[in-house]
Amino acid sequence: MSEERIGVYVCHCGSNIASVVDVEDVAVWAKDNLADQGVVVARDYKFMCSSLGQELIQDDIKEQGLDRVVVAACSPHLHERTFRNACDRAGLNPFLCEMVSVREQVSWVHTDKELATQKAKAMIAGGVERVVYHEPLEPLRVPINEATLVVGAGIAGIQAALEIADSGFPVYLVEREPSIGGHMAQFDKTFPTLDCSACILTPKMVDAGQHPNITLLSWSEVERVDGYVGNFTVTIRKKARYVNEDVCTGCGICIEKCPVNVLDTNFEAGLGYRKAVYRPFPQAVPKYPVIDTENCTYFKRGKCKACQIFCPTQPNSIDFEQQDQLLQVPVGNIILATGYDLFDARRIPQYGYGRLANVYTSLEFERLCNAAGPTNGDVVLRDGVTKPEAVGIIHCVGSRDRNYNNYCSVICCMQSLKFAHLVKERTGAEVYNFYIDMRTAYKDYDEFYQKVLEEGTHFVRGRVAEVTDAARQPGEDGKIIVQVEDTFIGKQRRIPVDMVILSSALEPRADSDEVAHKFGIACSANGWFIEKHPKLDPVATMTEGIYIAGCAQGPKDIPSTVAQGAAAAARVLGRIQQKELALEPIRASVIAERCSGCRICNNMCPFNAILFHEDRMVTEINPALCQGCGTCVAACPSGAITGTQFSNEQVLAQIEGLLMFGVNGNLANELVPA
Amino acid sequence: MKYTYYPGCSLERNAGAYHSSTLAVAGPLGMEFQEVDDWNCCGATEFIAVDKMQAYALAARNLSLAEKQSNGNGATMVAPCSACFLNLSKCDAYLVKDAPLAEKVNRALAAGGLHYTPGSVRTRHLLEAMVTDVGFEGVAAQVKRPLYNLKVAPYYGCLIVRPGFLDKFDDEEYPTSLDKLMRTLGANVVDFPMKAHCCGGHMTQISEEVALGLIYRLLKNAADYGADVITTICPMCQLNLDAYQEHVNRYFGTHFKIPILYFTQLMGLAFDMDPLALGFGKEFIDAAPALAKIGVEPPPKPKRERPSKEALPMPMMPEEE
Amino acid sequence: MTTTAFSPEAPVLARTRRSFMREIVEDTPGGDPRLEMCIQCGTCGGSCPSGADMEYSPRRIFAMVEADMREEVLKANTFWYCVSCYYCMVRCPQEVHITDIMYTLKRKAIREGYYRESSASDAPDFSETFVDAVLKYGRSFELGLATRYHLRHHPIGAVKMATGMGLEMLRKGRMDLTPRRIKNLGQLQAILREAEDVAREDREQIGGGA
Amino acid sequence: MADKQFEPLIIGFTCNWCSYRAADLAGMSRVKYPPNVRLMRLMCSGRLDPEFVLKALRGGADGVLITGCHPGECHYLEQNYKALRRFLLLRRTLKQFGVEPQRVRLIWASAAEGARLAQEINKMVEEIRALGPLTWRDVISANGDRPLEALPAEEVTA
Repeated sequence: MSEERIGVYVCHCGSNIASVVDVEDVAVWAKDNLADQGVVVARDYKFMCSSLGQELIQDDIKEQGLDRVVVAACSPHLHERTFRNACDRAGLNPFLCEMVSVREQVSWVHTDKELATQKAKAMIAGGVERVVYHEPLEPLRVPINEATLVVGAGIAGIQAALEIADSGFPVYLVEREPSIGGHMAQFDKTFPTLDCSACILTPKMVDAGQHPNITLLSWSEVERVDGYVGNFTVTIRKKARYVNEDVCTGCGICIEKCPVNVLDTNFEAGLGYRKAVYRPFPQAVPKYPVIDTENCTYFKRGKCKACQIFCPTQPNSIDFEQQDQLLQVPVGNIILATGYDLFDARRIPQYGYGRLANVYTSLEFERLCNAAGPTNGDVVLRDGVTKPEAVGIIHCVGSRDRNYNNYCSVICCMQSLKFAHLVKERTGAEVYNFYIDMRTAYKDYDEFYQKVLEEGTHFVRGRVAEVTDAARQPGEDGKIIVQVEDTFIGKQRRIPVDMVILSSALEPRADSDEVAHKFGIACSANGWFIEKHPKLDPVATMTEGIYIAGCAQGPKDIPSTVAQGAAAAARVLGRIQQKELALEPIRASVIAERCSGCRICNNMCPFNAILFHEDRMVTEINPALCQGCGTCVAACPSGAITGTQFSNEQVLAQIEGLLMFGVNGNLANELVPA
Repeated sequence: MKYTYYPGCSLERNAGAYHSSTLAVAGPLGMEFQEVDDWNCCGATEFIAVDKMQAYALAARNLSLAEKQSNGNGATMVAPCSACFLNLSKCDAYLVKDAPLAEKVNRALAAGGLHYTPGSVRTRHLLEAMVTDVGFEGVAAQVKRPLYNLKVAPYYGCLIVRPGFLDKFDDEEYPTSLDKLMRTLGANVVDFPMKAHCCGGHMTQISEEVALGLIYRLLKNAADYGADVITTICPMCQLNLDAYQEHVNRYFGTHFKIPILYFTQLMGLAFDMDPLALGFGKEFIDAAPALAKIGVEPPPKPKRERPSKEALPMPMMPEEE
Repeated sequence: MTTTAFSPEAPVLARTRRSFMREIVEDTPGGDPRLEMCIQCGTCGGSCPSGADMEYSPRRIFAMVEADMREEVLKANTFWYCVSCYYCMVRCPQEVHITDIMYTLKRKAIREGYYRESSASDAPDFSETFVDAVLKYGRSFELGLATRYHLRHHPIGAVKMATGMGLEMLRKGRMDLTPRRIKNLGQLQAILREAEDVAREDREQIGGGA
Repeated sequence: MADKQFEPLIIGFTCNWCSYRAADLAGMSRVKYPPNVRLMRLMCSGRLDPEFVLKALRGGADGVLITGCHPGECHYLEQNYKALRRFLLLRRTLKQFGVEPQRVRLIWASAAEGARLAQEINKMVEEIRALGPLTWRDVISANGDRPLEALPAEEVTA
């Protein structure tokens, strides 16, 4: 008979658990059959995590004198803290509580009620056997660094950085490109209100650039991340600009004088040119240019130096000898807002992009429309002068297609409607929108659809089969023909147009896997960063202290992106306000009397927490360095190392409990006489 | 290199020119063909429309014979006809994927004392084997009389690139291997957007009107881009475009006179082989006038048109030098 | 078109047990043809070279299958006009095995005789004539195929063919006057007979169906 | 059913950072797998003491599943490699005792691989079902005087 007094609490989770596991039966069984192990109370309850459920536990602790608690409910990753706090409030050390995951590991993954109920019982038996060996512990408290790292300075990153900086805390804002602003800086108008993208974005860029609490690191990339929540150390590579930021005034004379024209496949989406020394656009933040060494004549041939010769500053701002710098910054939290890549439309040859001159991608069209773009906002054909008389806009290019990306890119419908409006407005052309389903959810979006309908845009429901210049019938010569089944009339149609715009999919960044790995978070099968909970925790990740915002988490429009940026900032601020962080007190320690000095454990620790004392011939573990993996515990041949929360006794007892009976409820070890 | 060879019914007669030119160019390229002994029809596009199990048994008999002939050394079977290539590779792919089907097909084969191990015979199209194994450089080494000035529209048709049961060797929408091969021969390859579209297949027999429409599209597109000849890799495509070209002219009031030649015929020509041995003369649309255009000197490199000042840059394509 | 399926008196309702769809799926080789995944986007109908001449586009056929309109589907000319170019299959965003499903519908329409009511009623005969030659000789026989098929369906066309293209084919040595037989025809026929038995057993096991 | 098929019992050791979360994810995505597996949590696969496996097999388990982070992705940098080494050694030892090596499996499963974890569990349950129950005592005594089989080096795919 155990001396402990254990309470077992089985949660219904509404019907989430109760519909598969017979929870009442489990509770009754636990009380009747685990009495020897020390169970004195066993209850089932609709929602254990509710305040009433928690009070149930608290009351039992106080009234029945419980000294151990086992909660069979959801995954401990969700509610372990909830139930530990409940124990704490009732005066029981929180580490004397153990959770058993009968939702994620039983009711949600099994269908056979009888077998699921048996499994739930065995798992509870394991928890009960284990909890007996739990010891009262105190959490390890570490201070939280007040600084935050924001990676990616598109609108999501800018928003997050400003929110945190405005609250008075320091932010490192890291951007890979020479300027902040992201994709939004490339756009002309934003749906559904059609306000000018630059007009609403540039003030925020300037704020971010000038904020006393923001350290802006453009033309920089994160190299590595060490540490853990509250105490990360981030190594950042600040790429050489070859322009001295301390003296450069951003006057732009170097750009003017540079003799090399380079096709700008980045900011201008391949539709315009920049110089070899450049800033992506006039309102760039920071204002300092960058020298593109691949195309600069000096870097290629050792001659030219026009930029340096004409630079008016004293001393000269151009520094061909500048080197990359590695910075190490300590931060407490990290927000990843790394954005998206545009789907490469050349992967769908039947849409003709790259072969047919007047097939444009959505980003090309944004630049075409943009008053600061290569045509000063004229919507023209590739010849640079002709206005199109008919334009086809194709939705879902590379989205909702198992050959490429099976998800919906969310923004394409509204973007295509915006394009239809802009084409009409600028050229008066006939516009055809080819769509599969029109997705205009959210505020004022469907109203915008109505407006575009009113403007006389044609809507053809059908996924375009091909875009071709192979004329077949009168009226097709010299045109590009969009071939599609108009699914409403059930007939094939060939619609001759002058210009086609492809609403290409948003894709995860090409290096998203690598970035995720660097920050210790996960990517979904599609490549987007995975949030902690798809509904209730959309900006946190499974890794404490790392948050995500914007399109890096999945395709989304500007309002949602901004909301996520702010939400991530709020989460970080909440964390900073806690001042310190309670860490799981999971640490290894050596029982000196048992240590034989064999040193087998000595090279087990990647954190250098294990120290051998030559004088006493014993090993010691530094608890400040120990991370609690337990590898040394498993390695010690004399059982001299023990781990809090994962001691041999606890694990072995849990195994015993789990094996109390077989899958069908028969005694598992009946085959093996002791 | 040694291959098991599956000529298919068409090459025996109607596409005799393909057969003889294939065998003619194979020698210099170091390709050695051993015909599958007593092969039977692959089923074309018709058998599967009538009886599934028989269609698979029919194709599988060929695979089984090829497997036997290879003495278990993993046969590579080359088929010059796209329909044969598709049927045989598809049969193998589905037998690998669909174990119950394979079991049933083997029950049928057993009635003839045969057996087939799914996945043991790799069926390849002649064009693919040539460009992969011999390679463009290997072909170039044999070119003695380059096809300078001859404007060729490379026509792939459907089944060599779609649906692509084995590892895809060329793009299913815009293939380029035949383009490159023709360029290797010195020919002037014209852009041909319809290059992987349908030749009409069996529609000539079912609805001539529909078939003529499909053939017309191809001829018009080749003519629009100034092709002297269309080169093809499939007997069905050749037959439809060649034998029905006059019908198209009558039906649509057009005057197409585009010879339809097998790619192996053009290779043989560039290798300076005897045109008769390559089966020239069997075509309905006489190839002689077009072939007379072949020049001795390489044509001057066309000057790149300078884009106007206002013109916007074109997207960069991966293949551009 | 003879179907009245879309007239107001005969609304297509409640026939949603998908029994016809299941039949098709079971009879299509090469793994799950994913027929139930169709989202009616029309890529197939738009891509089809002969799509303009079909009574119903493949997309619409799939909608009719979903609505269990068995007869109307099997009487359609859609699958007889399929030229087997596989454009639909490689472009389908839902990876439906469209071409294979077209073949399954052909087989069903032949077996159940519905093709006679289709506007493409000649097509199956062409296939069957072809198959007969292969069963008889082991290889296809173009002259026999063409004459037999044309004599049956287009007697005037047959004459035209004999005088026009057919003659030219013979003259150019592109057509045989006599069929070519494979050596071991008995073996092939035994295999095909057994295949037929296996298929019959299969059908009986599935329980009637196709 | 007349013949009740053999239901193997498998104990699974999961890493707190990857595979335990993969099990969470499998649950959240409602992926199904058979209830023959009972999982328990360790902080790291490096914590796995071979004694735990022996205890499980002795206590009635027919198989043991060990799961950890993919190579190079260990939360504690490299401890999963140590788990791999121990696992290989353990399998050899078990083989010498006549326990089929398939009964103890090591797989890597990241926090994102819920479906894969379920798939591996499915596979393992079927394999062990095919092997039949582990009768530890019978095996030991029956193999007492059987010469040891040659043990070729083995590889574990990452």
